Amino acid sequence: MPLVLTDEQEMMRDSARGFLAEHAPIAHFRKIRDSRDPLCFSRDLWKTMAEMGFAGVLVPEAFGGVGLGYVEAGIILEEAGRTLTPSPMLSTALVAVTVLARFASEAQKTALLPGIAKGERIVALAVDEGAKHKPEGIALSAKRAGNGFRLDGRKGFVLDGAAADTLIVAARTAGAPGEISGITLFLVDAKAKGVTAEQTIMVDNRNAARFTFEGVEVDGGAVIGEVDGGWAALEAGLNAGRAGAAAELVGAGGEVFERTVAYVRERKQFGKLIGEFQGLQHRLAHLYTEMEIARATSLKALQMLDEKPDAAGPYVALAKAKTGEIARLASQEGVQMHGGMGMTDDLDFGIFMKKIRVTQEIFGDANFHTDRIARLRGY
Amino acid sequence: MPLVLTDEQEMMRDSARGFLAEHAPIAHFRKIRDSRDPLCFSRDLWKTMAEMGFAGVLVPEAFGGVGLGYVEAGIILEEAGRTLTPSPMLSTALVAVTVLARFASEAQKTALLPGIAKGERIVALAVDEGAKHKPEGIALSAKRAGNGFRLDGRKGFVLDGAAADTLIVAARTAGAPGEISGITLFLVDAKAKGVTAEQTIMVDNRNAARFTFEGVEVDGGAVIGEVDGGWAALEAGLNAGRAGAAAELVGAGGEVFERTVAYVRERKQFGKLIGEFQGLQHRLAHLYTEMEIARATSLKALQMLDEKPDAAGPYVALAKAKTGEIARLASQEGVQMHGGMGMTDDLDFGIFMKKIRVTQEIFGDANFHTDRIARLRGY
Amino acid sequence: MADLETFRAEAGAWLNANCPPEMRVPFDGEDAITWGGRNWVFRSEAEKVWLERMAAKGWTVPEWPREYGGASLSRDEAKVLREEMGKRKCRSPVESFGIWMLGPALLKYGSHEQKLEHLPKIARGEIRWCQGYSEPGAGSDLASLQTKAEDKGDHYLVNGQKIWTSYADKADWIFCLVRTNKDAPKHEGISFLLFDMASAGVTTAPITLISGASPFCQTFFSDVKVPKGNLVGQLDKGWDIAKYLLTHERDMIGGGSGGMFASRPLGQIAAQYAGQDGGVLEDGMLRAKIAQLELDAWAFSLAVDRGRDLAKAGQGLGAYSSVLKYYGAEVNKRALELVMDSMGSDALEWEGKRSKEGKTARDWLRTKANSIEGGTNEVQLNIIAKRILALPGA
Amino acid sequence: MADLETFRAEAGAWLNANCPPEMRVPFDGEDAITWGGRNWVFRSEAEKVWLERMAAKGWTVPEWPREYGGASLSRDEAKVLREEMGKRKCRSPVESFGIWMLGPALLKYGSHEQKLEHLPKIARGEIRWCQGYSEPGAGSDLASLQTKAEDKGDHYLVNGQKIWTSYADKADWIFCLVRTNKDAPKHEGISFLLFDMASAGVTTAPITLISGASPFCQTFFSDVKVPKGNLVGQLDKGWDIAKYLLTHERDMIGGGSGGMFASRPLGQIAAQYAGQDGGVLEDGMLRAKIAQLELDAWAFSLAVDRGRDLAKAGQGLGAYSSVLKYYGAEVNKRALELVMDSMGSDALEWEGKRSKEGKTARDWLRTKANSIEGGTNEVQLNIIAKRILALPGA
Repeated sequence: MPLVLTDEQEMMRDSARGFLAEHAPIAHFRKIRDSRDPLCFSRDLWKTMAEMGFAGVLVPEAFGGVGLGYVEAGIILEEAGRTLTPSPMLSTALVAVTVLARFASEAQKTALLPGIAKGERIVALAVDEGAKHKPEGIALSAKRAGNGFRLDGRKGFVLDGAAADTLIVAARTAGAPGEISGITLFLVDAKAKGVTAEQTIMVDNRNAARFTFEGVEVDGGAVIGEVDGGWAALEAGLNAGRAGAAAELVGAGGEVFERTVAYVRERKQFGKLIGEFQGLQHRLAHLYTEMEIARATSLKALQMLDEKPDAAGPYVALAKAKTGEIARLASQEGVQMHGGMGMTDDLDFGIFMKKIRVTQEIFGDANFHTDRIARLRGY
Repeated sequence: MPLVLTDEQEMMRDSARGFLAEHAPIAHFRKIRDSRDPLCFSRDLWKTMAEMGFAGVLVPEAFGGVGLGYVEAGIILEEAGRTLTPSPMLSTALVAVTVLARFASEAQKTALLPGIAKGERIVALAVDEGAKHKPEGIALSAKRAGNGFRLDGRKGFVLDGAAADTLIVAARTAGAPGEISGITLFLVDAKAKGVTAEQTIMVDNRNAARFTFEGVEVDGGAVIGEVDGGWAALEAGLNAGRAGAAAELVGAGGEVFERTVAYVRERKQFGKLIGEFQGLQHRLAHLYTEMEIARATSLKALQMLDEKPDAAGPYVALAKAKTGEIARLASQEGVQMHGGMGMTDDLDFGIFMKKIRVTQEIFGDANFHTDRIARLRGY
Repeated sequence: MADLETFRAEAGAWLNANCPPEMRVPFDGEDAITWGGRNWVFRSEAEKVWLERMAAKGWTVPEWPREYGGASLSRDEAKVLREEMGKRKCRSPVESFGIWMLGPALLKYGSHEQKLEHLPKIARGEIRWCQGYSEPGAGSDLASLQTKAEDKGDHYLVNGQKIWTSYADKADWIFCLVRTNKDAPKHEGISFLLFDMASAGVTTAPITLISGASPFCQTFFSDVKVPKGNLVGQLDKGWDIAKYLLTHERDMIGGGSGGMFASRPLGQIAAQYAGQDGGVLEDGMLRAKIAQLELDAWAFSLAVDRGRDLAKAGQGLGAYSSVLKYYGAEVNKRALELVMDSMGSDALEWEGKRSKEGKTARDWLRTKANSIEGGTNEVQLNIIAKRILALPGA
Repeated sequence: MADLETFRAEAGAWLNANCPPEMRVPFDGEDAITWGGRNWVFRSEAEKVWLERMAAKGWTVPEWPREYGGASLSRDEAKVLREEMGKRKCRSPVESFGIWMLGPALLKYGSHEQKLEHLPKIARGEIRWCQGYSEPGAGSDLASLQTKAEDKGDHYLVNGQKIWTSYADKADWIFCLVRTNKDAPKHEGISFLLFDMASAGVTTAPITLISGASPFCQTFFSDVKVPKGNLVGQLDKGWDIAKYLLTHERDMIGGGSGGMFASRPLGQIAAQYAGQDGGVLEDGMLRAKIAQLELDAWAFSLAVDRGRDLAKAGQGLGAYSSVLKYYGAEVNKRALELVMDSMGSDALEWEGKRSKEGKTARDWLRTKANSIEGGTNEVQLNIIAKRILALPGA
């Protein structure tokens, strides 16, 4: 597969860009943020995005979706990264749909996917229990009880957790924290007895929550796939989320970069346009180079998820690591080259910096993924 | 102690600089190198340096030396780094003298130190057995035999090994490789039966050798300090060598830096002096900053060796790590900013790059010492 | 030396007797500092008494001459006083731009009358000053400032706009760079003026930063009348004073304390949040970055010491402060990035008690200004290239 | 596609029948390459036969037209041929600057007569070419070259000096940039000239590099007479040809093969020399640097792929080659630094069998030229700033 977008994909990008520019520019994000909306996104906007086919981009047509691939999902997220559009796209349309469409039973799919595609149902994955991403470290226990299971434990940094109707909870049914076997995925109603959510207001105003599970009872039908064998589904969901986050980082980093280039072409200091100073020119040329390289990793990871999902892991790790570091560099250079103005909330650079900081942390930061690749390579 | 040289130390620096400029400019190094002199340094020059008090700078006056400190030894090595003067200063006047003056018996001192101070005796430390520095990894065995010991094993990268009259051999008398107890230091005649030296021609034309010890017999008087308790003496010797190497790196890096600044002030490209390009200006200003910081670490390490030798370890590690990295950066920028000419043997930049590469490797590179500090700090 | 020890004993005894116990607790944040000024509301009787006693003793500005509110202490005596205060954890009785910046400038450039008028009030914490330097079109290129002061016979008429004025909305007076000659080369038509922020025509508007804080203001001057006696130094020669103060400011931001860095060792933070395995951090990549940063920060602190010692030995370079300002800012920024990396999602919380209202994240964002305020990194590198390396056209 | 598979079968059968077994062993270094030329000494009969057979088939330059010594293969056919040769480990029959650089330039800019005269000899490995571009005063700033060619009626008279001429001491002919109009702006008075290195007035002197090798020469021209028919393209318009070739050269050095990097995975090298502990490298700092480099190198190889795919899709940017050249050089330099770090003192040996005469160290030093040759990194960044980012004054 050539590392370029097809004509159809280019059209989709143009259409997504047009839609988001009209319906969800950064002013929309500011409005949500400044109104202290507890949802942290607009349900109306999300329904309109669903009508555009965004919510159901990965949902098979049989379940009411448009049945496209990860490259298309990445295109939407890249554009949403440019406009900082708040939505449950990453949690629901990528992570949850991946887990459900590939690993859930027909009954589970029928129950959940159509609602997701319509933008009516929010589904969040509850995986991490510590401050750093460590999916094999799951300790939240699920013990057999009657026909079902009983869940006890805690989860944190659950994206869109405070808005979720349904949770996919990664629990330990066997083994010990640190082992990848013995993990089972459960569908849990966010309003079920024993589930307590505490919304956490994040740096980038992202919807997230911590959860406590105390004697939460679910029946056997809540299990996704096999008991003790949830790791593959979990990794698939996480990889979808990581590749989606990488695309979002390419979008946000690219937007910051382009705005910064435009700024140095206009801003004068010492009687010169600051873009004339070779010190800045070389840093921007370096950043452009890194951005292009990051972009290649992101597109490759998305293509791999479409073509060879089981071999995609290392490519996704590469993309998440590289886009996170480079978007971070872009946001830092953006603030620095704007000087004091870059430090103000009036300009958008601080908002991009915050969004990029959170997005790079989601489902493993650059250190996590770099370490992972080193281990895969045996050193 | 203020982090500046005293007036006496300043005078010593000027005198060392004058001496080396006259007797051992880089042309001297080239002559030794191009003549393929097997010693890799000039015995005559070393005797003259001894007359200047360089060889005996750390040797107590009672044993024929001048009894100065590490700051003074560092001053000489920094200047020698500028002129790339080949000499056994580091191996003999710093490492060996430190071990002997602080840990040897009166008889051993009397036998060895005066000859060292006169520039007549070369003493080399044989410590590493693998390609990377790992002093606790010593496996070369010393087993009790009669009144003495029998040594079997190998050593590599022994500085001035091919010229040495006497070796200080770090051997294992107890415990296993990886343990710091059970190490004993022995004085071994380089011509003793069972000792085989293989000279290794190094990138920077440094005198070095690999050694094989096969059933080498030494008597009890060959032990420096206590049996099994040689670690403290070994570390002291290594720290002297590391701090000395750091000073040499400051000298070599500083020389490269100054020559590069001079060059960009004169060289024209695109109708401008290349020093006018802000891209280069900022890189040179950054390098200057790093050089100043490296210089502070080197001076501090030397002062600590003089004032609180037992607490000097971390400061020495910091200096060796920082000066190695920054001198390396200086040599890289030096070559790059000189363009194609920097790649030729006609200019000296390649020679500096090689010398710096070897010197940063001696007694632990930046990775080794950084890791060490992290472990000392408990992470 | 005997005198010094005598002084140490006396100072210690006085502090024991006069420093209220409530003032012997370390500050728990910028909010607890006593800034003083006309509108200052003391948060406790102890805070008020402590300031009054120290001011009466001349010890709020111990090295300033007695006649201007100080105690005429020698540098060594002042150091002893700081040490004795440190031992007892005595809080600083008052901090201000007046003490840090205007005072030193007036002592060097002001007239006797100006010193008599302003310095004692600074020493007693009665007047709070702010600094009017940057302008919207003149950030790094400070000398291109446009705020003008016209000579109207008995007064100057000031019109223009400043930005990044720290706490302008809380300050009583401003020391301000203004253009008094628009025909001269840009560095030569600038003057250094003092005036009351309560003057007619002065307004301020706070700027919200990305950290959510608003320590800075935009400040507008519309036909502000300033008495001619408020000019410091010579007309059109204010740039010299500005440069003197900028070097001063760089020292404060870049070196001095060694920067803010992280509140506790990074390795410890990372071990707590990201886990240890056999005595080393589980996350090997994070560990390597932390170790490199800690090395650089430590090496930097030695360079700060060396800079101070060089200056004492008379071998100091004027531009050395740029070296420290530049590197200190970078180290500080890297340190807080690594704190964020170490603390993961816990550091990403912006509100709520658990995160102390997002303290870590706000500290992180705050550091981004380190390489902008007091002269950007780019300006520091230019200064090094020009003044130390003497590169052409720099 | 059916045709392609037919071609594949035929090519495979021909290679089986015609490629001598000795020529099916991979090169063990630059020294084993067949460069050809008047003075070439074949090291074996197989080497000679292999070149003759391939040249007769037109397959030394398969995409060139038949009349100029090629086989008029399509791009896809040529790719199939490379694949089939790769499968059989067939060595390249001949490599040269003539094939890589002059050939493409002549095909685009040369006259029919020039093509007929020079291309078949290149294809048969009979004439070895070198490139006369850089001059002592014109390194990065190539267009400021001073070597001049004066019009003497029936010939040009060439005087001047070139530097960094690869293998000039072994080459038969040179393609050379010369100034033919000293009054025109510097890019507009340059012409592209071909001449025999055996001409009277041409001398060469090898340059010893820091790696000890001497692949480059200084080349001197003193009253060299060059027939007027040896001008390629229009008089004074040689800069266009030079630019075309420079882009070509950048692709070769920076991207394409993905650079030389290390000969085997860095992690393996480090594990062998520096030790493993529980499946991870003992030296955590080295491990982190290696992992970062490997990530960057992998990401870079994807960017190379993407650059190729963009070009195919007609979305390529001319300056993209600068992006790849710049980053490829940096990755390569970092890789060899890490090889040196990993191998410690073993890599520091400069002579002797154990180190293969210092191969690692010489490779390491060789990479330092990556960011200089074919346009320095600084020039590549300038190109990106100007052509892609459209920054002012770039």
